[in-house]
Amino acid sequence: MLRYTIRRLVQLVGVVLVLSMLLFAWLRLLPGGPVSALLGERATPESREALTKQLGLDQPIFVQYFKFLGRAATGDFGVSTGVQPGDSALEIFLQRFPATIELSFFAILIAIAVGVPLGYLAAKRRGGWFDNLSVIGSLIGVAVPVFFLAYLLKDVASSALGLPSQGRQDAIDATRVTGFFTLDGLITGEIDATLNALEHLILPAIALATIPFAVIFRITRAAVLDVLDEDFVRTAESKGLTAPVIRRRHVLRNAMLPVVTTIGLQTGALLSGAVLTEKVFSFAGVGQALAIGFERRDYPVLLLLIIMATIVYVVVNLLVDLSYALIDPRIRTR
Amino acid sequence: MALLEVRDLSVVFQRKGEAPFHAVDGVSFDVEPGQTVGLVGESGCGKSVTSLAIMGLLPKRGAKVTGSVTYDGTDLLKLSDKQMRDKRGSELGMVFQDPLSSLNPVVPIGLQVTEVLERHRGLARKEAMIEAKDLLDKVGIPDPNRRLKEYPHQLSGGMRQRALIAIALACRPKLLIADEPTTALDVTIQAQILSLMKELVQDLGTALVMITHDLGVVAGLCDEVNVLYGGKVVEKAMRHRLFAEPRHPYTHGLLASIPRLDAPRGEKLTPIKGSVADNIPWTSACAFAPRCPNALDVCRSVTPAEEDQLGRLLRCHNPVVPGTPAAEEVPV
Amino acid sequence: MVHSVTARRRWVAAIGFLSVSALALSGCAQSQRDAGSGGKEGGTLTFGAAGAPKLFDPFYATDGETFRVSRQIFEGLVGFKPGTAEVEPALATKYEPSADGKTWTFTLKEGVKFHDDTDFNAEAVCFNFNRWYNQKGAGQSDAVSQYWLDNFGGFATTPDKPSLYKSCTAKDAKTAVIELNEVTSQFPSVLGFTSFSISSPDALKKYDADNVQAAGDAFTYPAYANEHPTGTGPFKFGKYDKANNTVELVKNDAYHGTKAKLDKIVFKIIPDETARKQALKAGDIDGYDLPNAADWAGLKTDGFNVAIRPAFNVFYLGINQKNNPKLADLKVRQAIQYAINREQLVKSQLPEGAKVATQFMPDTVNGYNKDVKAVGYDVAKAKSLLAEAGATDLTLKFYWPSEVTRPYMPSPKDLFGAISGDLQAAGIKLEVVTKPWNGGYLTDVDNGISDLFLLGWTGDNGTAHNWVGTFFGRTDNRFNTGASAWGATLAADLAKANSEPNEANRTKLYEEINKKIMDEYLPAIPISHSPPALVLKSDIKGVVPSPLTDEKFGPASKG
Amino acid sequence: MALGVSKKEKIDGLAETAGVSLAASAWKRLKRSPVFLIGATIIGIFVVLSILSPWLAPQDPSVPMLIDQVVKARNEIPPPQPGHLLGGDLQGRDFFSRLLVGSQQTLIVGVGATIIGLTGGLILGTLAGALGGWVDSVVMRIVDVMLSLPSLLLAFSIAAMFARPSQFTVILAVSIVQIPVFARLLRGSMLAQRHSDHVLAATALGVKKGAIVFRHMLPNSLSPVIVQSTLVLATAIIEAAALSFLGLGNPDDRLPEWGQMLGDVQNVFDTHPHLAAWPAICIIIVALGFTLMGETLREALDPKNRR
Repeated sequence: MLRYTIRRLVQLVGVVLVLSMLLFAWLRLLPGGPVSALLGERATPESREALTKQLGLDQPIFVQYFKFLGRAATGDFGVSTGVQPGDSALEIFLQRFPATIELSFFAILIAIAVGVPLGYLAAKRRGGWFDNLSVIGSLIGVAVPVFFLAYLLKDVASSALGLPSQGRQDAIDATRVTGFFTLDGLITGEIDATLNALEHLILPAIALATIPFAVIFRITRAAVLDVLDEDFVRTAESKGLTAPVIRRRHVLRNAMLPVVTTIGLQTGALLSGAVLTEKVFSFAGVGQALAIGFERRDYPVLLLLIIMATIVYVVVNLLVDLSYALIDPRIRTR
Repeated sequence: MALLEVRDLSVVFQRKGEAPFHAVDGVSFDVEPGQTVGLVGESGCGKSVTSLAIMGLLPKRGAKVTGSVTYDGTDLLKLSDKQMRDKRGSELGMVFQDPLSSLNPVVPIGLQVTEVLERHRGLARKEAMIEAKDLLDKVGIPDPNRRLKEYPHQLSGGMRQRALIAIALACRPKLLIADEPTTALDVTIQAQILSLMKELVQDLGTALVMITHDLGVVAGLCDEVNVLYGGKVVEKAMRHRLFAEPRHPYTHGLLASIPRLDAPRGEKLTPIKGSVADNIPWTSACAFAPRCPNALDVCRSVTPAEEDQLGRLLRCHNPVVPGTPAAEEVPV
Repeated sequence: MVHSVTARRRWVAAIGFLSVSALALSGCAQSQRDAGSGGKEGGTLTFGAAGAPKLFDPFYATDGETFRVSRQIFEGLVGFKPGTAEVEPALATKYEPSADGKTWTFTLKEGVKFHDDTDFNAEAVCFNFNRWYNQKGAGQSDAVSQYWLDNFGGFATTPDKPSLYKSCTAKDAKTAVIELNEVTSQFPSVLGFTSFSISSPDALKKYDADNVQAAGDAFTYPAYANEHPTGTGPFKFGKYDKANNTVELVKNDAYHGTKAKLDKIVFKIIPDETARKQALKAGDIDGYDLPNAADWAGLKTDGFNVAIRPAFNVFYLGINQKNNPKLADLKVRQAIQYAINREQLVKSQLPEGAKVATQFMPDTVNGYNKDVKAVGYDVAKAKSLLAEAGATDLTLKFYWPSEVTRPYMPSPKDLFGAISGDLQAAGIKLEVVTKPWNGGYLTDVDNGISDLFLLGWTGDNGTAHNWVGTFFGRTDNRFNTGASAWGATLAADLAKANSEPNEANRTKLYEEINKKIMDEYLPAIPISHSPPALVLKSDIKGVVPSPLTDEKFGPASKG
Repeated sequence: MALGVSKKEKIDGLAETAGVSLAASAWKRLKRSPVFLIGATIIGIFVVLSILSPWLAPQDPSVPMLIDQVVKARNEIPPPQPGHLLGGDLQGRDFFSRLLVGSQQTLIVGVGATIIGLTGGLILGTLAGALGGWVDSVVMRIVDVMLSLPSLLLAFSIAAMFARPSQFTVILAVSIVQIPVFARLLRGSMLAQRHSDHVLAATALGVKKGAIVFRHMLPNSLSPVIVQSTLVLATAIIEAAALSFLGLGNPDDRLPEWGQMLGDVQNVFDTHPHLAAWPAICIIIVALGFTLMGETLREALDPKNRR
């Protein structure tokens, strides 16, 4: 287990290095590059040359890359030019990451809370109208562009339900401790701040939940179908166990194994979806920073955030794999 | 009165858009308390479906069960789902074929034993654990305390089957159905399991329905044997009688296809030709006719009726003449 | 020729995507003005900002968001009369040039204190000028001291790059004398730019204000710029709460003029346009800048105050004569002018208050020629002119920019759609190219790769030089006017007008130039002037929309 | 040690659905599946429309013929009127015609992305799967790097890397993301076949390696590829819309594309919802059509489902 973890982490370092190298090189090769970003093309040839020298962009690209790595090692990933101009990219990431974690957490929570029971029911009633309807529903869910759904929620549901449709919190004087707004309120006892933050989470979390929901639903359904066909379920029935015990202990405990893996894979979808959802809901998370970064071509921020997204994605999947080992005795006790 | 009276049991599978399939077609047999009854036949003959029908484990949708299964005076087929759950595991136990797939891979053996005790005997987990340990002990699992905490994949095949038997017998059921309990096991272990079952059944006075395709198993265990073909009982007799003089060509064929140590050297084995897939429906013929060496024209046009021949039931237009040795005389 | 060079570069001063005019000017006039007419005291104004301010030291600033915040904190020697581009006194109560126009004497207001309680005086003024002039290292970068470079030229340590600035002397506590190396019509109005606001020398020193470092791909700024901007304005810097994306300014109780009515201004950063609108409607913010023109009517209906600024810009269809010789023919360019239905375009695509441009400057600029009329839309005429010029099968490379909106060009795609439709209707074939504003469009346009392009200009101040001088002051401009004989003449005429010290004569010269440009040269087709707006809740009073986007919240009140 | 089912293994799992022998029985089941027929009908109509749309469109979709009815200042756009079923868009172009013609560009985006993704994956996957050894290792490392980025995010990033966005860069961004998926799919299926009897037999008979790959292994890997392609067609269209929404799409809208139409009107979503709703509905229906086809195909070709 330990060796496996270490191997995966070493792989991750390799991936990050390769990725950062590719991104770095590509960004440097773009017409204009940082000089254009800073001078906004006002540049006269002279000022362009001066700035190129000043920033050391005239050096060979691998020299620049190693310098970048050196700075990165000290936490300096460059300065934002568009998202929060002047702020360090790392600061932007650290400040916004809790927001995205919060949002993704609630999204996946909703997706599980709805997807698993629905998937179970659909499997139990395989071929029935409920099954067909929910399968088609989940396929439609996949076919709807996330940002369109987000706009629908924002423009229609927010006024109908009286829910806030932008930002992470109203301008209430909340104390900041962790950067997780829902937690901060609980820690400081400012329950209103927590509630307010939660209200702000509902609509974006629902919008973001659609992608993982569809997948979790379908995986649950398939897994339950598989498990229901298993002999041990028949054994459980032959023991006269009550339906809830069979469902919980015998069906779901087995069916959840592939679902857990899926949840790990959904981190990717969540990160990508957060870019769209956070943009729609002006939710100050990493996704919004990415969206603004793309729009305004804020390359230092993009470089860091893409690398961070990769790390998060890989690490979450590693954690899921490890937790999979914990919940599946066949792997744990091997 | 018999402990279990199965009367005219039929199971029809009906899938949307497909022709109905008669898996079990009017099967009747009795099981007396303490008696061991065998249901024998090739796979697909309906023996497993019969057992599932008795246990009420067939899917609600898609499987139509008719007839009656009277256990201890009550028709199991008429019971509600809840009443049936109360009976299963406590009065009716069942052991399945593949011990690995029949045990939940992610639940420790201990819990899989205790849950049935908790369910039917209302024991608390702790008490149940103690009892479970005794049970494992009784079925011959060494070091039961450790095994209770282990998962199925950590046990050997034989031990898994022992565990399954422990589960099935945990509440001392009056009737145990064993569906090919030894098929998935090594030959040496098969014998151990069979003798264990025999021992336990005798100790507990449990009636046993043994479902198998293996006449060897039947020979060692059963009092009465029902030979099934195509969903119908084609021959029913006490063990000795059946083995001594099989009348139905199918039974005859089955026996003939067993290698015998006492057979003269060089004697050919006589497999039954064809396979179950060659069946024709019972509706206006004998389902076995296409494969039957004794088949007459009437076999292909008239459904044979069940005839009682001095305690032996037979469903055949042209039974094998007693004393006929297998092989040579049968035109292949 | 410091000015023509720098002026040419001004046109992209803003970061395009912010859709905010960065060409904001400063100065403060509150003290001089009959400020406020009894609005309510106290309260917090929450203003929706489109982006985060890069820093708070206006001298290093280039972005509108920084200027918006810092113009509340700082004041310059001169300012602009609210709602106009006219210069008026601010921290200097009086200023006068010497006879040769190169020495300016500023009389300073007395009793003014910086936010750190130090005194504002001539020493402080000279300290600021010398600080600007003596920038070193990264501070000299084009990306850092952009406004200085554009308006004053070089630094003390760059002898090859002369500066307009020569020296500053503190004659006494309230008299500062500034010497220039050249005469220009731009002085002293440049001192009204927020960039040239006066900071506290103590704070500048204490917080290491000049310590700008090039780090990797960008620059890092010292504590002064990030946390301790210290000026004389009606508001003091409060805090920048990055977790909540807000910048807070608090009332300066020791303000030397009419004190602010608001207790606090909160700039809430909401990058998304639609989200700003919703935040306003939800009551989360009290106003925001540059509402989408399409929303004006709706916002008004909802009871909001859409404050329309006087249009201080021009949008034009640029023509480059370099690659297609047919374009050197005046008739062809006139044909293009006839082909475009500018009335229709202004009506359908531009916000309320937009006007067809008759020349390259709005009528509020001295030198505007009111006798020049816009030619009407006439496809037949366009076709016949093309025929006369033998250019019936004209194919032009038409560039338009993506990833940008500008006050004069709210939606480049839609404007392009309308113009290209008109041109095609006149039988001109188009080869369309679109590139991102900062990702190749501007370079290509400057390098003369395009035949036609969309561009415009937002004025810095009310001098004509800032407009036509910017466009045609050189012959190697993006219209390549040097290709025609009149290009050099026009440049010479413009230089002459700029150095004409007498204002009346100067105005007359510019009027003549404007007429010639439109009748005889037509280097490009001016299309429209469109006003940007500012939307506020109806209970916010005292904010005067400025053509220079130079809105001060000092006199503002809430409720 | 294999822990869990990773994304990679999932793709490999799909690869097992191979087998030409399946085709006939799959087709038999598909013909009976109403879901498949619905999907196929949607896609049939979509393809026909997109081919014929230039002739079917009542108006020229790139000419601002209704511009006189556009008043930005009052947020007015042309309402439905005779000859203009759905009115005009923000530039006064006939909206209905744009929707109709939009199907063509949308199909081009979907098909283009799928073909590029498939070709890339085919090359990489065939190399890795057929040759094995170090080629396999190198190719799979590349694929692993690509798969360690969330796919949509990778598409965004790639799109943002192009200095000059266009229809082509959109297609490229969406398709590159699919290359590793196709590559793994093909590799998995080929690896499985390398040791299969028919390949061993062919090798034993002295058939050339190239011939084995192209005549025996590739055709047998086709069915999972077909399934995946159908699904990619749907995601490509949806992802292209997301790119437009983020401002990374094709800025030139003279030839409309649904994703672009949808992404471009985000600022007037609340005031002119129909400008967004129509392209959105079109995208949803077509994406659903492809997905229904893909999912039913997957099920039909899955040997596990052959009962």
